[in-house]
Amino acid sequence: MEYTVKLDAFEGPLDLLLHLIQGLEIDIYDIPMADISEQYTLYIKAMSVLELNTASEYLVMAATLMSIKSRMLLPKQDEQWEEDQPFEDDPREELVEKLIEYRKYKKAATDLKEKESERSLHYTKPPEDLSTFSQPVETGEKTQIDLHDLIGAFNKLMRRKKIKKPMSTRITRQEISIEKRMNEILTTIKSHKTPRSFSELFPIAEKPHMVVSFLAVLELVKRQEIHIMQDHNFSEIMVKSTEGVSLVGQP
Amino acid sequence: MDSHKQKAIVEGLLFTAGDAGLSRDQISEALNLSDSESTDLMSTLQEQYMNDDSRGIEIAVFAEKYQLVTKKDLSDYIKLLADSPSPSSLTQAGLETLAIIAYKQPVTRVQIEEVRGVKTDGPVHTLLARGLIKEVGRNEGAGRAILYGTTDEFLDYLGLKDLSQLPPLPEDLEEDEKEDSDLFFESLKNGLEQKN
Amino acid sequence: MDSHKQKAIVEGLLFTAGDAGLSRDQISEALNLSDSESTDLMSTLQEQYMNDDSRGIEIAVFAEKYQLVTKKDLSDYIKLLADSPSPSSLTQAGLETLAIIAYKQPVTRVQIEEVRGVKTDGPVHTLLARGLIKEVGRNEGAGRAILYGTTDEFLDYLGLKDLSQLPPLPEDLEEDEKEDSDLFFESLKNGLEQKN
Repeated sequence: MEYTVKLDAFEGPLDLLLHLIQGLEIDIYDIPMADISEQYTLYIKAMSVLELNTASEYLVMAATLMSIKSRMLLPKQDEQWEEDQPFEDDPREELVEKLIEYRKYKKAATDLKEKESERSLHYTKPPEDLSTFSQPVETGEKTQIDLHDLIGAFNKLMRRKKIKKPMSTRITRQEISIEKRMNEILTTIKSHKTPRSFSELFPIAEKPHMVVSFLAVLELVKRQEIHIMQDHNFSEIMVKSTEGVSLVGQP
Repeated sequence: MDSHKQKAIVEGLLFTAGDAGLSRDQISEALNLSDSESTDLMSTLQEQYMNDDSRGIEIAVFAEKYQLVTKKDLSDYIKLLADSPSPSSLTQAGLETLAIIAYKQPVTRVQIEEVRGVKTDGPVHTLLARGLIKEVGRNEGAGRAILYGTTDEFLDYLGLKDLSQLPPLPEDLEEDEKEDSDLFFESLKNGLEQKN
Repeated sequence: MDSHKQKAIVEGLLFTAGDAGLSRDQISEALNLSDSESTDLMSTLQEQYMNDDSRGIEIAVFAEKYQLVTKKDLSDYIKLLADSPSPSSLTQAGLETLAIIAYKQPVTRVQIEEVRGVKTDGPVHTLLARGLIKEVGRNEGAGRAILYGTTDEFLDYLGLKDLSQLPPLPEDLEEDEKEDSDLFFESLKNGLEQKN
């Protein structure tokens, strides 16, 4: 198996640059162009699977970085001092502006996501059918339908959560709860002294069961009830209970 | 759990359930109560809603299911509401029903109700009367339920040449992403099988 | 009409309207109240529902419409009994695109792409299909590019009363100011040095 960095991890060249700037703890207003273009090039080389429609955008940015870098290497010309152009333009200025503008909306997207998930905690109900109250209208008028209204109504409907059908009609489907899988997994792990392998936690090769098991593992990690280790890339992932284990670096 | 919290939960659940209602079993399950405890709780609540003059809804029991309904003496006001949208535009219920028929046709009334989660006789009737939908056949099998589809007039109103011009549903757009995650599980499964 | 009766009517009407919601005008009309009277009545009710621990529903205002919704802290109980057929939450690309449209509207696709630095056909398509954005006109001048804006469904989707309730667009305030002045002196210094 070949190791590939998924390009999907970034929303585009600006996102990748922001990631690098943050990772390298660089001042966004004073970007060391040589470092950043080297890092950037390394990254897009590692992304060996370049998707055709986004690859070009990453490559254009690579070229832009090179060009800024070389402009900064040019010896400064003695320029005519003009009233309305008092300072020499920094060749990075345009890029910095773009990065800052993009960062603003990236943050705004996070805010919207918060609103989205908050709103999803409120449940609603469908409107009652009022047609029994009103007389069928026999107007010659055309019914007005707007495509946006139609789509809006449909999406509202899809968003609405429904109470499950009573149990009696659900006999064929076996529900596995994450909570239950979490307990089972914890029991499995705690019943052994040595760490268990990750694949042991997926005993039933059925999609719903595997999904629930996977989510249960994630939740257990989040609650710090289990500890996941891997010696090196592609080696077996091992899982152990955090109970009675003092984490390294902690007093 | 204190009784305030219990009452709040019941109201929230009944509200979400709409006219599908909730059985006593479902209420017991949600609140972790015994059958007799939830029966008691529900009669207390029924009485409370009924006797509170500032409340417009009450708890009714239909076919062994609790559901919220508006109080009878409000029907005049609700009738006003029914008449208030201009006669030439569709209600939210009408739009939803039309959207389901447009995207899922041919479709039976029961199938529409499954998607909407509420009775849909009224809206189907209105849409038929306005010539936006029509019967397009009968379902195979027991019952031979009527199948509905949209009319040419529907396309006309929306200014569409044919149904393929309807904007795609988000589900269709997101299918690609779903396939990706399927692939993920596929390879996870394969990986595990190889290990075993 | 006494205030109890008014409250009962409002509850009944809101219940009937479901997630289609009711505008203030509809409430004023049904109760025969002035706009300010119904605004007052509604804020009193909002507070009452909110503060009553034995109530599981509250009155929200989404897209300028009052609607009943279950209280947030009950979601765990309702989840137990509810299916969630709702479409998945938006992807990062979708959210970024939506944010740009929400704050800069009306805006063309090219303008969105300038901010994001990547092609944005896919996310725009998805947002249209989910009814969160719509075409609001055409740009003047060559090309007459389509302008996009947000919909009422967008407000409802995020639980906002109107666009003014959008969280303020983040500015890198502290950093900005500090760095700006640094830059200013830096370049001033450079400028002076060059001059000499």
